[in-house]
Amino acid sequence: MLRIDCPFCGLRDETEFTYGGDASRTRPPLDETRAEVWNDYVYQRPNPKGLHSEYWFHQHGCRSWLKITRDMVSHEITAVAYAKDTGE
Amino acid sequence: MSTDRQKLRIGGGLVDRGKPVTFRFDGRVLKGFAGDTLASALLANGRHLVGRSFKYHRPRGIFAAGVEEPNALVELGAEDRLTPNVQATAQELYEGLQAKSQNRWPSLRFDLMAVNNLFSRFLTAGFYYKTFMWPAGAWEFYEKFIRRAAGMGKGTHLPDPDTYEHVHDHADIAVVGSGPAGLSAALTAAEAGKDVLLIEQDFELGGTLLYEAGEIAGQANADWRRQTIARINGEPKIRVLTRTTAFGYYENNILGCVERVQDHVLTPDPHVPRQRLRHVRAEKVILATGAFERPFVFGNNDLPGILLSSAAEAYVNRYAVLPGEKMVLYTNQESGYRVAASLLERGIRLAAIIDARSPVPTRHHHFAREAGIPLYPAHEVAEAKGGLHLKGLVIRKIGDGLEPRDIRLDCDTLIQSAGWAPVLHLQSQRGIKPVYHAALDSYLPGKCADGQHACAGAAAGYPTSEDAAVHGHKVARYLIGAAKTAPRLYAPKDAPPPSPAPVPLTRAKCFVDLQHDVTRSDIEQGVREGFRSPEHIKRYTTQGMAADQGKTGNINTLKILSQVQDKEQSGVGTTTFRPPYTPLTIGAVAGRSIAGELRPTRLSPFHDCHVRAGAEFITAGDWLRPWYYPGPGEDVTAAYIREAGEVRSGVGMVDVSTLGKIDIQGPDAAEFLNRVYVNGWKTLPVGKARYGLMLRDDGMVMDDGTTWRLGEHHYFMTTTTTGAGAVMRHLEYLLQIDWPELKVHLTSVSDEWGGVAIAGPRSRAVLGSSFPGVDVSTEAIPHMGVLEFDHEGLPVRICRLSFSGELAFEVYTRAGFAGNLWDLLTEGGKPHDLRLYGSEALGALRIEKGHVAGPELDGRTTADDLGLGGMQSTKKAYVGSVLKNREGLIRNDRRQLAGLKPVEGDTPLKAGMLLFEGDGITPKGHGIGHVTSVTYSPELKRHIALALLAEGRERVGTLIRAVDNGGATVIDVKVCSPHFIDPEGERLHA
Amino acid sequence: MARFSAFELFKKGLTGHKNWPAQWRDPEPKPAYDVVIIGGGGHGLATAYYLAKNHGITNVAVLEKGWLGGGNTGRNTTIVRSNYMIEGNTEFYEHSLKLWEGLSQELNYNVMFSQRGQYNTFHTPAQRDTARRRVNTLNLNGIEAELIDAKRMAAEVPGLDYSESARFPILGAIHQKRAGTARHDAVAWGYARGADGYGVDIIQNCEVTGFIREKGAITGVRTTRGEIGAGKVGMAVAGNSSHVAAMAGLTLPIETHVLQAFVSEPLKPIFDTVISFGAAHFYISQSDKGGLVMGGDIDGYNSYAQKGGLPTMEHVFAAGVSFLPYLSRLKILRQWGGVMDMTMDGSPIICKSPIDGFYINGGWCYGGFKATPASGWCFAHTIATDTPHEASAKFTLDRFSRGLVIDERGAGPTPNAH
Amino acid sequence: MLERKSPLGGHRILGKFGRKLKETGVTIEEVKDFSYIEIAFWDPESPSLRSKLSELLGIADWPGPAKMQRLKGGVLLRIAPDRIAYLGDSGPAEILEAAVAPSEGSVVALSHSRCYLRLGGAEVTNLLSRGLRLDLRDHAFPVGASALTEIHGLGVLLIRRDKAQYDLLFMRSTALNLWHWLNESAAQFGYEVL
Repeated sequence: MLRIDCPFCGLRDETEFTYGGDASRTRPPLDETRAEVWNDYVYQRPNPKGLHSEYWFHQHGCRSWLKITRDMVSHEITAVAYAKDTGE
Repeated sequence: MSTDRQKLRIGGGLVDRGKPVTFRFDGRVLKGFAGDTLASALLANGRHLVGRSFKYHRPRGIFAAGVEEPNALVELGAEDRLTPNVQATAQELYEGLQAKSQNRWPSLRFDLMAVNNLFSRFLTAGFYYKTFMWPAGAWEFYEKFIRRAAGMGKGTHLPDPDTYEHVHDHADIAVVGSGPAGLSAALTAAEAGKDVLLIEQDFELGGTLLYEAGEIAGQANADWRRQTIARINGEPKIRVLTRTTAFGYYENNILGCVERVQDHVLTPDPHVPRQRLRHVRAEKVILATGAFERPFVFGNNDLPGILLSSAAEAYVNRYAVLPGEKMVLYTNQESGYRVAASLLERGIRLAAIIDARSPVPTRHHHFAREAGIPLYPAHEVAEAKGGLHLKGLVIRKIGDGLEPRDIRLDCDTLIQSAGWAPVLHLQSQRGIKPVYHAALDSYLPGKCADGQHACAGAAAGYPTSEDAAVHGHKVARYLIGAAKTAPRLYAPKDAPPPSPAPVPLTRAKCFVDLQHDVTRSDIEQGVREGFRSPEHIKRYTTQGMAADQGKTGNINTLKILSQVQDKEQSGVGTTTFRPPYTPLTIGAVAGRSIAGELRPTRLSPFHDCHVRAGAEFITAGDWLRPWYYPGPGEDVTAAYIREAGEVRSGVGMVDVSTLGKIDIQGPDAAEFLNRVYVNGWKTLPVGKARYGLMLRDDGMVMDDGTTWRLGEHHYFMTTTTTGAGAVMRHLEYLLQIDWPELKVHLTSVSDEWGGVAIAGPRSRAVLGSSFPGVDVSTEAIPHMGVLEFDHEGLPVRICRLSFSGELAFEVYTRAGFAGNLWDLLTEGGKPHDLRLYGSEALGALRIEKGHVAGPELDGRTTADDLGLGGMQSTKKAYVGSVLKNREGLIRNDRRQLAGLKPVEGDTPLKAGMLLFEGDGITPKGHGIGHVTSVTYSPELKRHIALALLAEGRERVGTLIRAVDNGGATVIDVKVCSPHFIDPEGERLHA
Repeated sequence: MARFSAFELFKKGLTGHKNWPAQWRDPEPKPAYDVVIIGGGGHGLATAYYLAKNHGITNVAVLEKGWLGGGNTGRNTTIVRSNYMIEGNTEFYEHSLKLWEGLSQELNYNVMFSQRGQYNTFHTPAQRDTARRRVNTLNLNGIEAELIDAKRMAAEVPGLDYSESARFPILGAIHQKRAGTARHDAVAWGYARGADGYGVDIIQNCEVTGFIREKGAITGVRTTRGEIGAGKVGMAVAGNSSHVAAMAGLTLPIETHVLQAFVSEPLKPIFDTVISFGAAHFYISQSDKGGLVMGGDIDGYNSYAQKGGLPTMEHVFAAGVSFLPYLSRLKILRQWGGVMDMTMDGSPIICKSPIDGFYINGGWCYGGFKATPASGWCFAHTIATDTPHEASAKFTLDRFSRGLVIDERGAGPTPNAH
Repeated sequence: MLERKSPLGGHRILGKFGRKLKETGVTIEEVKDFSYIEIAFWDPESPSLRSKLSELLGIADWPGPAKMQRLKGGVLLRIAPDRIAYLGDSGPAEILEAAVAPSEGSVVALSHSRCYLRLGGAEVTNLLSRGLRLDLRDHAFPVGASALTEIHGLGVLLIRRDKAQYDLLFMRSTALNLWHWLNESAAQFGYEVL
């Protein structure tokens, strides 16, 4: 079981969170019209066998979307931050 | 028939002679004492034969005295409390206990299935894979017999009457195991001010101290145990959990434990759960899990009467039971002699000692001589003899070039000790592989890199209770930070090199896995056939896959693999230990979230009103909704047709509280809506609502609903019932991750507001009478107009919008006042004959109107597919606006929303029928579409349906076929507009 | 290769089974092969087998980083069925089921394919409608399946909670008689023995660490046992597709997730069929050894760890006990996890990659085990002929950019929801 | 005045239940008349805004994350980075609603969407450990601590009022699920519904 150290709520079990998937991607600007750019954003996943940047939503807590760095093999979490603060 | 005589019971021990216990085994009434296990009580009564083996149905007795027991599995209890495969060696005895032997027919002593034993030479490793293949498809025939013969205990189809719960524990230090290492570790940590949780699977604390002879700090083990437990009981920082097994060790130092709260009573207290699954979150974990004794592999080593020497010591010293009357010890190391001495202390003289070592240390010769026990140095047991019980042994001198000369030894019991295997299951579950130590001929814990846990005592290889206690203390000091370096694992400087495990020459079966009947030759054969990895061998021979998961057999398998392949044992590898450490009750894992509590059941604030009105309910997502309100004698069909008709001709009221509702505020709210909906939102005035459609990023429709503008910067969004949670999460994702620059706040108000829709030609009149003084005229509340007011303390939000196609209003109030609103509307509706309708009629009305819902919004449809393409703005970008134009999503042959009318109007269609061209060719394949929603239209007095149909819009007016029952039912249908009634929306605007 | 038969077993039994030869050789890798298959699981071994058998390509190596069959082949719940609704899936899985039906004889290896039937329950009228569509689709594609009501189901499968007041009342089920289970390990072993018999080299403990490229095309692999040249390289490394593809410079529409499975203590026959529950993700069958084999949802977040966590186990058994209340008193012996490629639409990928000489087989989501024979069959066809097999023609990599997704659940580009 | 109806309705029956022990382990009391509002700020760190509201409410300081701040008639809680909640009498709720300008933040009244229980008794922490995954040991969750978390899969707002007293606020539509869980779990301790 993962435990995520929510920057607001503190250390909580994974059951309070909803997984939001890969966070290495950046949503293209709304006025981006090239389909291939959107296609990459929506479908392609680096899916590394190592450190993975990913979003988690603290559904049963402060409802913050968090950006987390986690090892996909050991599940060790090395960084947690508000997604809001880590954007471009 | 009952007997009070426990013929093998001796004096001493820890059983409570003041509390005699009566129990049954295979129908026989027997006696034991409190403090016994079922196994010790059976032995006390002279019953050694307990079960039959898995494959050959050979007689099996009691082999161990704890959870490593492979043989003594019984069915416990009866009827709905029948529990199969319970280890007699770990089951506490209680008054009224009923147990039965397993896997035998017709009886334990005479088992017809033992005929398998005769054919055993053909039933070796992997035999299934090589036969039973002919004729094709005949496997199921053979399989029936194989399945019946396999398996162990019987289950029941009756539901479990007991309850289970989960508990969450937090501690600074969790100590697993309460032997010498665990007790001293717990005490050390607690005295340093740490919160300690001490977890013990047994019903008594003490582990090996409960039976093992020895001394700690000059005190006898038993005395040290008593004193230490007294200190622990007086230490407020220690919480003790007995009858609790740490079955799993998960990431973040979480131990999964199961506490058997009421498995030692006949009739559980119904207010208390039978078992608890405890999630123990500890900063540091000490694994003081002890070690299992290893058996030897020799011929017929599965006979009842052959057991581990540690088990014999436990039966004698803890349970005061003599395992047999003429006992022989077979060993190759120190601890065997310790047991011999311990037994001697109790006046039990072994009949012989067979020591496989060469040479045997002088001190052991001395011991044997002084004790008057014949010692056979450098001898091996080749074969055991006996039928249902051990009768004797064939032993031989080990040595090169010796002509094997058999010596026959008579005995009824063999106790054996071939070495020790630290219990590393929990550590191994964390992905840390055990490491083979040649000097010890044993596996020791691997390195814990993160310093979160450590193995202590016998689990770290320490052979004596004193060493273990000292090590436990050191490990605790290290983990609490009082010592800098991790205490070492056991590494004796002058360890004698281990003598090789003898390979007996015998034609008899030499078992490695006693429960699964896997023999040494099975493993040899597997290796010959190319199965070399321990994982392969395990799967090919099934070694280690029985209920005991190979606790006493795995290491012997690895040894044999190393011998057979002539490989260093360290290079052989190991199999992976996985949770649970011992079998885990499924009910405990499920806890309380079962049956009606599997998922939450959401109730509308009008729920009581519906119950009073006699509604039948149906689930929609997590919600319970009124399905229909049956009149006398009405079923759902009759009721919904009536209800829908009443709406069309008069007025009806339906609960719409289940819709998701989101409060949206902020200066950028309009911009936000403009980005998430396909249509434009910048121009919506305050006091108006608009229908909106959301796409996913991939261009498929995600959800729809109306959003009302309540103020300059304030909106009220509704979503579908089932989509509510996902939409809210999606919107928060966009705001927090992608567009943090937008000043918009979202709050779910789904539970804050309850609402109903009043629909039908007389709906305005109902509102008029219900809210006298409120102007509900067309001018005051036009189509999609929003009105907010307070009516005698009742906050009301109304929007004129329609799902049914009729003139209709959604009326909301705060949820706690839902009953008041209901009463007000019912009262106001009386003069207008206001009727109630449920979700089935609501569905009928929306189908007539051609509104899409769940069956059409199936995650595979685009706005254009649903006939809503025109809503999509071409002037702005929005979520999904680019990918919706991919070639596959704009093809002409996509399935589009269409209406269907069976040519024979009284022929019902069914949702899920496939559609085919009306060309008379036998329907085959996926067809050109499928029926999504069906209803009888009270308005049109005929059956109608919605469909997703290839080129559906172009096909209007053509005849096609709807097919069901695999082609057996073919119905001619005419394609039409999905808007069956009022396509121009005149009623809506009335 | 010794042919397996009851007679052979009898004969060898008389001599103490001393004469069974190895079921496959343990060769050193050759410098080069016509085809190198990365991945010695069921799919890779089946591919090699059909390359040899159907296409006469026998100069083939299967490279396995650990021991063969050690990945998902030996880590699943062994269910075989073909009740898929969406075009592309329907035909493919039926092709697979047909191959299963003759597999033991084909391989001369008893894979214990037991067609004990599978039930897929539904619990709401809306689910019944979807089930009807599925059954009609199957039937009209020549696949036997039946929509049965709760009454019949209750008669056929005792012990479930059939009460109408159940939180998720059982309204009925889709029943596919030809579905069932198979002995998972035996599938890998059977294909390995079969492929080896045709001369395919099965090389265990040989991990691919990189690709050899010439003018953009892939012409071989680097491995822990040296470089191996290849005319063509096919990848069938479920769970590691992204990892291996990344060495070739490809990013895939795949996330790796862990799916847990559980087995109970051995029991006398108590559950005679296969059931998947429609109200919560839970499926169960009983193995020939007597263990109940059970599974549920993936853990829900990307993972390469071949083990799962407690919360998912608790969800799985909450669902299990809700439907089969008698499970409650029974015990779990073992919990394990397999890592699965979850694609963005829940359907697999079998195609030629954008890189010359490199072929992809992956993204099996929950469907990998049952797909094994057809996956090997179709992948072999793709590699041998450079054209897709008609049964797998829709499993392309470009279906995402083209909007031709095969979304059985309608969950969209959210891999953990498929 | 209309009376707000509790979602527990007829399911809340007063009296003693569960195991008959010398001491009743747990008490459960529903708080019926309460206000619960949430205020989200555009700039939650704005000192002027804080001092304005602190002054209006008569509190010395703003509550920190996962902490409650007592004030006359109720408590103020910081429940999210940009959000506070007020729970208690209607007076301060009305003050807050009136005081926060749209340029400063948004106010949403949620009293009707929640069910509010006060739990007490010697075994109350033990009872909560059946569902709460939080560390409730005194140093980890002291009196005055609050948390948004879950029990039985349902979101709850938890406040530790006293050593053996907790407030629990949870959603209306699933209130009965939580109620059932609470009753079943409390039975082993013996409990009284007040």
